[in-house]
Amino acid sequence: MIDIIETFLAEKGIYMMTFVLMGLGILGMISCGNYMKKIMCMNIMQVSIIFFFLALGQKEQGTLPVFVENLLGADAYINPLPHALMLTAIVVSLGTTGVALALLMKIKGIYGTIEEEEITGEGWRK
Amino acid sequence: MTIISIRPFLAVAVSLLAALLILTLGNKVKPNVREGITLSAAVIKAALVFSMVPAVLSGSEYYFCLWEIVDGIEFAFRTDAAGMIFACVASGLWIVTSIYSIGYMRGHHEKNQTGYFAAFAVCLSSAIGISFAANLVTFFIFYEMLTVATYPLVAHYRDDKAKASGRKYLAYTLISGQLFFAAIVAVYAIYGTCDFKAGGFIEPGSVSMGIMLLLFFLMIGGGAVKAGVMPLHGWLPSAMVAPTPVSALLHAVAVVKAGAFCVLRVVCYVFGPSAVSWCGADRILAWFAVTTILLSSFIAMRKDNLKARLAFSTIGQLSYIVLGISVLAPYSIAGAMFHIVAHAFLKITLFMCAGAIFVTTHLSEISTMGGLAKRMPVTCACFGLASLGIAGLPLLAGFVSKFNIIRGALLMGKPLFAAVLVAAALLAISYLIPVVRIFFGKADEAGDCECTASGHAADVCGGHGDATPAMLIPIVITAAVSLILGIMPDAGLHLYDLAVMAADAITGGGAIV
Amino acid sequence: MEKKKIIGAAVIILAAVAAVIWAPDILPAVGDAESPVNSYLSTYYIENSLEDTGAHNMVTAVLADYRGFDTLFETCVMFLAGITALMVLSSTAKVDKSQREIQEPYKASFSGTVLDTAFRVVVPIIVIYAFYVFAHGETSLGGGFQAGALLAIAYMIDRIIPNFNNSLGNMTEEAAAMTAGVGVFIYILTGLLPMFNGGNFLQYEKLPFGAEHAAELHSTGIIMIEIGVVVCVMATIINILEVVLERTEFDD
Amino acid sequence: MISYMINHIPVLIVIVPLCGAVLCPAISHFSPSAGKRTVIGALLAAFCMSIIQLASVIKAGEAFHYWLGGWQPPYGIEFVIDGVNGIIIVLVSFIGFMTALFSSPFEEADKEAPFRSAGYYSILCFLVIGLLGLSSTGDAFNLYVFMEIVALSGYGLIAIGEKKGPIAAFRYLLTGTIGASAYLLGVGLLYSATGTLNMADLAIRLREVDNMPVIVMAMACLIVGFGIKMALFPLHGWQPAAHSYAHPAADPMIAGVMIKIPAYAMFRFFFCIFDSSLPMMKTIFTIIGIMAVLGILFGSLKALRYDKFNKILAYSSIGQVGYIALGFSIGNFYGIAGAVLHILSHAFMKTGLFYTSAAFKYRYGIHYTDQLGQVYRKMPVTCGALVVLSLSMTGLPPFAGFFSKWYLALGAIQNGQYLYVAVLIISSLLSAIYFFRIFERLFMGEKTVTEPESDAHEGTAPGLEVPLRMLIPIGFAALMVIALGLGNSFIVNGILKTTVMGVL
Repeated sequence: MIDIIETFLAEKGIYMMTFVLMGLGILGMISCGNYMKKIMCMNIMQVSIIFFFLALGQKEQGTLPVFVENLLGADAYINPLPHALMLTAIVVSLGTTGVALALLMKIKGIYGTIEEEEITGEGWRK
Repeated sequence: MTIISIRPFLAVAVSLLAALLILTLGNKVKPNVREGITLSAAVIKAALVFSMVPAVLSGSEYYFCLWEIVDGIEFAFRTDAAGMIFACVASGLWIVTSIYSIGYMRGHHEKNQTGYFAAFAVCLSSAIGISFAANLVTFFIFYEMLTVATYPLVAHYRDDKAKASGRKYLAYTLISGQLFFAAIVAVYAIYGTCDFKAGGFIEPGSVSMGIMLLLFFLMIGGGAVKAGVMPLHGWLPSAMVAPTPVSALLHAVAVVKAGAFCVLRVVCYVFGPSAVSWCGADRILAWFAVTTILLSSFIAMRKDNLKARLAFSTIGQLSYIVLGISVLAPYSIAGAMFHIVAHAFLKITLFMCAGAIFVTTHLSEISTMGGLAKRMPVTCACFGLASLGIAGLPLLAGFVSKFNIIRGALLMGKPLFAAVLVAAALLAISYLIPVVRIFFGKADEAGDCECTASGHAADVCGGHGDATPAMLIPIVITAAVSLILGIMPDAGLHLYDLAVMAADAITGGGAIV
Repeated sequence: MEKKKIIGAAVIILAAVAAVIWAPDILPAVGDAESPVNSYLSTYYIENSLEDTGAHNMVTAVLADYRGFDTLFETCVMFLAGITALMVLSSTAKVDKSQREIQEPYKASFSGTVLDTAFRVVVPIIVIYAFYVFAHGETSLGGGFQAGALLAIAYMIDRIIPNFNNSLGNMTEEAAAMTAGVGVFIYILTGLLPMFNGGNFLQYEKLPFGAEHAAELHSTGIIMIEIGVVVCVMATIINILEVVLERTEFDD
Repeated sequence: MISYMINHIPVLIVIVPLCGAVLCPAISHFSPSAGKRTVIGALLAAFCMSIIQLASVIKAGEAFHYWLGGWQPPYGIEFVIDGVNGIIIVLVSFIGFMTALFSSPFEEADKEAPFRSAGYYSILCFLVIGLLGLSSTGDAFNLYVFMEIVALSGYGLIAIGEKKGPIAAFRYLLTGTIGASAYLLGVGLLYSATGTLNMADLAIRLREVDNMPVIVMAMACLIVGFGIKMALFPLHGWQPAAHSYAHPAADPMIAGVMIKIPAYAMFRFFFCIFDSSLPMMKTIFTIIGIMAVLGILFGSLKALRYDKFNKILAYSSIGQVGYIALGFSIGNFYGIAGAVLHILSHAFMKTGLFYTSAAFKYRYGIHYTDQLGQVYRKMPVTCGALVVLSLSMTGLPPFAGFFSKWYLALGAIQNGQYLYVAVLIISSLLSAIYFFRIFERLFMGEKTVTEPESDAHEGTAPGLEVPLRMLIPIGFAALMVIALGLGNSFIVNGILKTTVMGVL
């Protein structure tokens, strides 16, 4: 029994964790009232996707995808593609976060607060 | 024989061009130039249309295809006999109405004349487009153009009343137009063609009866709204707030006739008599028409406003056309088509008279018009003549058409419809002749006190002469034409021959059993 | 509110667990060398990238060469983020510099001798390390993004730690944005050069330089775009830093 | 040389504006207005090239592949230009160029702060670049990068708009990031099943995958991702505020084009990549159809409630995007042709309407439709364009909106989906209500605005209602709506038929 759970966790557990992270991120983005917290939750969500891709690229007994002398063969290295993709994704999420923080400063400047309820309370819909 | 010629398209385009010119030059040029554009476009258009009559009479058709407007359907014009009739009427009357409009608008110092003349030109363009359209899609394009172009005319005065009637007009026409659209799409999806064909392209039994009825009524709804068939007539009386030339256009030339023409196209050129009678739609349509004829006549009797009375008369008269078509006999179809002509000339005379009276004396209620004939003899005489024509007295245009419809109904073994038509003629007499009587009666006979109270007594009774020539000449022309057409239906453009030709083509020469 | 959040989180965790348990075969097992992910493109890259591109680091090979076009736009994202932050905050007034003098009671905590000395030692090391990382991008771990970030950190330390108005260098936010743009342009130029030599966009082996092996040209190309990336990333981070710094009041 | 250039056109269309965008800040440092001119010139060049590209694609009769970096796909990234995206690229670059031209009176180069205009132009140009790349690319991950370029520049342009702009932009940022992440997750799932990212390769390798749940999950993620980006009904939350408070000059691009191109990308995924003969595709299409129907009704009904011009237009966009999704869910040739035609025609209509809205703002500061009374006397061309564009939105012939509706209805009836036809009709009527209400206020309302101070807008030449640089785009939008309406069969027959039939 424990073996089964162990293999399961070893093989699929990481996916479970990425899904949990993603769900929590989205939940936080929806339920948090503070814009700063929303940004943090957004980052959690983005990180979960990155984990997901990296988990896909793992290989048993594979090493870093940097050539080492005398070590040849596709099995020896882990998949470089997800890493390359995720570098891009990280940079993109960095850019998004930067813009989000700038927006937040602007919002703070206009409204004096970054609590959603105080900003979008009365008079917003008009 | 089919003649490839750009003339049908030019006839459509010329007034569209005029509208563009008027809109762009608009306020920058003098009114004379603007109206010169209108008039010259009208004359060119009429010349183009009339020049095609002889060839059509000899059995050929002009055809012009621009390009594919949607996948599989061409943006094409074809001048068959039925379309020719409507085009002749519309383009001929545009000249008359233009002259009249100039007189009316100037006499009344109307605002926004640029928009008015432009919209008018677009309306006429769409009317010709409707008559020459070779297929349903082309037809629908011009039909909706007409709807939109008429809206600014209906709401011309821009006050709350005009806005309300504009909204009402749009509600009726847009809804029916969209349903018409759905039906066109469905017909194209089922039959793979949209080209008008005399006798229809829909085979009886090709779809189940329920679906065919549904398609038929979705399509006919588009026409029936514009033709004012009850219970879809609501917009027509409220559109009365518009200036009188607009009413004349609405009720005589373009809009309602386009509706009647739409009914004709749908019944005779899309479904065809056999499919229509197979699914029983003709009877339903006929009964709607009969109800409309009778009810509208009764309502008309109770209206004191001259234009309102004429409006309800229009509703009734148009249902003659619908009834004539739905009887499905060759005679009645020919009669219905000729009624498009006859009613156009008669009703435009009546409306122009009403407008002339309004501009000259500022009277709009019948009860205040006692003794008007003394001041405006010519106008009142023409009004009387046209009233008799509407009632269907022999030697006037209305008689020819009604006689044919009745003959068709009798031949088809539907004496009830014939009886209704006769009764309706009597009703028409009973609501129009009293007006004439008031005109020619004494001033104090009806509502002299109101006349004084309303402050127009001096105008009416003082006698400052008849309407201005710009209004009077068109009235006399149309009255004369309706007289001539009554005596010699084939005079001039051979419109009666065209109607008979078209009816023959639709029914294949014999009566449908 | 808090209770709702906890319930929501619990639901999500349970749903994720349930989904993975209920449909275990949806995704390949972690570390499975036979899965489509690890056998198709992966094998090609591992086996051919050294020969194709001359880069020892396969991730760099994929990032800068096979998918160099992605990376161009990744750099653009950086540039765009900087310029957007600048535009968003440009209408907010900057804090007056004369008021930036740190008041007496706080002075000790902001500019102590230890901090001042430490930064003088650390900054050169960081800069050297940045060049090392940049140069090593191809052969082992490293690359333009990291190097750019390190350079920006050096600038940042220089900008923040000593007294505000006497840091070594001071780029304005606009100058930083322009520099970032020039960095991207270097990248684009590297891509455009092969087109004058009959190649496609970013086809490094058609770079108009004399070289014996295609792999050398690939290395040159990768180095060139890395320079662009370094410039862009550094300038963008400086850009965002300046934008924020100029508008932040330190009294709260 | 010329034929050599033609080979590189797919990438040059993206790269030439990119050069303009990245150099614009630096150039404007030396000469304030030169940066602006660089961007406008680069976009004009992109437009010209896109026309050449479309012509050569039509002439060749087959898709055009461009291998970036010379790497053969699936190892490298490729651009694939076929008839459908060829014409969409023409659309994007044309509207991009027009919008850049249109913006120039709003962003006059200021000697004091040269960067403001340069930054605006740079971001706007990036928006166009992102959209161009989004429609050209043949690689699923590259599409994500372009999607983020579009999104980031969108955030910027929304945030520098009206006072509520930053909030609208922030909300869009949160939602948009969820959308992008959902898309990325979807691509990840497809990648996990096939091991490739190239779209054509994905299509081939997905045929061999018998792991249905992963495909379904990927589809769900993609629907959410594209749905958020194109503001499809239950995922539209960010859109109304974003479209109403964005920078007035960039709003036409944001509202007109930015939400359409993800719709095209969705088309590519669901028709070119997934095997449309799979049994569950029918369910997926039904779900998209339900979203579309609800969106059409919701958008049209909601638009009735507002007086703010941009709000009306924004909600009507939700409905119009529903039309496009409806076309995809119909799924036969006419449905897709209608959807693609609607992408084109609605892009011109919405862009044009936002142009007119911005022109009203520019001249009189009008935001609400009840302030429009009698404005047409002073701004005849703008109001004429407004009439044409609104009638087209209502779906009245002979304008473009009618014909896309025609194809959609035809496709729906051929498939027996009569409900869709009913929805199309209802939506047309509802939009007739709010557009004719605008007409009523414009032509029959009381005059409320007063002429602004004469020195407020120096750019306006005497005798013109707004500067020529604004008038030209307005006029072109109206003309294109007419031209696209009358000439739709050239697009449907000449371009879409071969491509779409090949897909189906």
